[in-house]
Amino acid sequence: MSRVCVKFFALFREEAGTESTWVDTDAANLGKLFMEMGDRYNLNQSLQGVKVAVNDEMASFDDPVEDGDTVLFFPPVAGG
Amino acid sequence: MSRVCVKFFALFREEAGTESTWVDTDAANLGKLFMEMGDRYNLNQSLQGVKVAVNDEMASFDDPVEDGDTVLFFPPVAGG
Amino acid sequence: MNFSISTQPLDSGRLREALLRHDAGAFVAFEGWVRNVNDGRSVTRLVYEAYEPLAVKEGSKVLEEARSRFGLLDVACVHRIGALELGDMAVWVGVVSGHRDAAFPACRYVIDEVKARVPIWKKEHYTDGVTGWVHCPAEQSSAEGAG
Amino acid sequence: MNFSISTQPLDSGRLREALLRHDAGAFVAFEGWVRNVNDGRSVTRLVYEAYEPLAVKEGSKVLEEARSRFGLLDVACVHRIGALELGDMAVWVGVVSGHRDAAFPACRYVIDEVKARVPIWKKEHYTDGVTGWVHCPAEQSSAEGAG
Repeated sequence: MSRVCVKFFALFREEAGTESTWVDTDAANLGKLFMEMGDRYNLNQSLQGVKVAVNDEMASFDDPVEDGDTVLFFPPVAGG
Repeated sequence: MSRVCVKFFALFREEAGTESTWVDTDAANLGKLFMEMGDRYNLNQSLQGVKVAVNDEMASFDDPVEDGDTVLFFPPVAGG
Repeated sequence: MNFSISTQPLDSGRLREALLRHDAGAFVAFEGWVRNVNDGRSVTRLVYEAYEPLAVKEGSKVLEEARSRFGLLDVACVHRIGALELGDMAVWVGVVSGHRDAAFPACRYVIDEVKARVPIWKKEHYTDGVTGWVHCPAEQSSAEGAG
Repeated sequence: MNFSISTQPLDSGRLREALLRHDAGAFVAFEGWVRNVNDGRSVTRLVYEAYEPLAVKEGSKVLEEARSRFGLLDVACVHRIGALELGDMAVWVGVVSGHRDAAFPACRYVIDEVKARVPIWKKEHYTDGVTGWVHCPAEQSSAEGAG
């Protein structure tokens, strides 16, 4: 069981109704954590181009969840 | 025999030592007129991209020489 | 070489001035402006948000890629965030090189990569009162909102 | 849509401002600057001359071609003539369109065609006191002098 801080941005923040939350999770990797959060907060999980970052570094959904991490979920970007 | 006003620009003006001159010519077309002027004024005739205009319209070296024309000889352009 | 996020209106004159130099022959700039229409819907304003720590990191990476790939003398990009009105500049890219052959594709590279990779999001407000987040891959034409 | 020849320094801020509009999403500008070196020779200044009646005619044709070929909302170009110092802007091109896919190649088209077709000539002054007219086709790299 890991305890992580999860932060939501843009569309995800609005869908979740919160900017960030502490989560106790058994998720094996960041992808599984995203699905967990998606189910709990009704996030649109079908979007193409969702990205994840950990402790202010871009990460992969295959990366493991480490206790104490700050995990950021980014909906598809649209700058410009 | 036609009487035309010939004008030189940039490099050609410096080579000819004059901006414009009146010329009596039997040249059948503007290309022949350019060779005539090139010989008389020591113009660099080997340059690629020399252009000719008549009465402020771009013209072709195959076009005939008409009495009263103002003929402009342009060395290769280099804007920008 | 500088990538930044700004909450203030962008001043292309000042941004350009910072890039002036005597060994450069070509300067190419791109600006993304807020359009009054996107995907056939009337837009009244846009709100941009960024996650600044990672936006600056990823944006700077894009500029360094452009510099080395195209042999640029300098390159800079600023993205504005917050509420923008019609006609406002959302993003500015400036590229400086010896010749134009490098400057054009480099400028295009920067704006393409910034749009695709830098964590910035755009919410459109339409004349009918509805709002919507613009999502590039799912709604391709929307991705072109401001340029 | 406007092509002009100017004996005064070019002001990219004012030129850009004239193109602002609410139905545009993309703006691309090109500037050609006087470099301190061309073809390996140190340049101290440049003198441009134009045959203005035909330069304006041919330049306007180029802009109209770009507008219709790329579906632009607007496009403008100004070329400066006279004696220019290092760092001075010799030419400015500004292109406005709905999306950037049109603006980049259109801007490139304008500067390429202007350099190739518009009756403007450039005389370089080198540090050794020598001067030379730049001739594009014979000395390809020279053609790239300012951009």
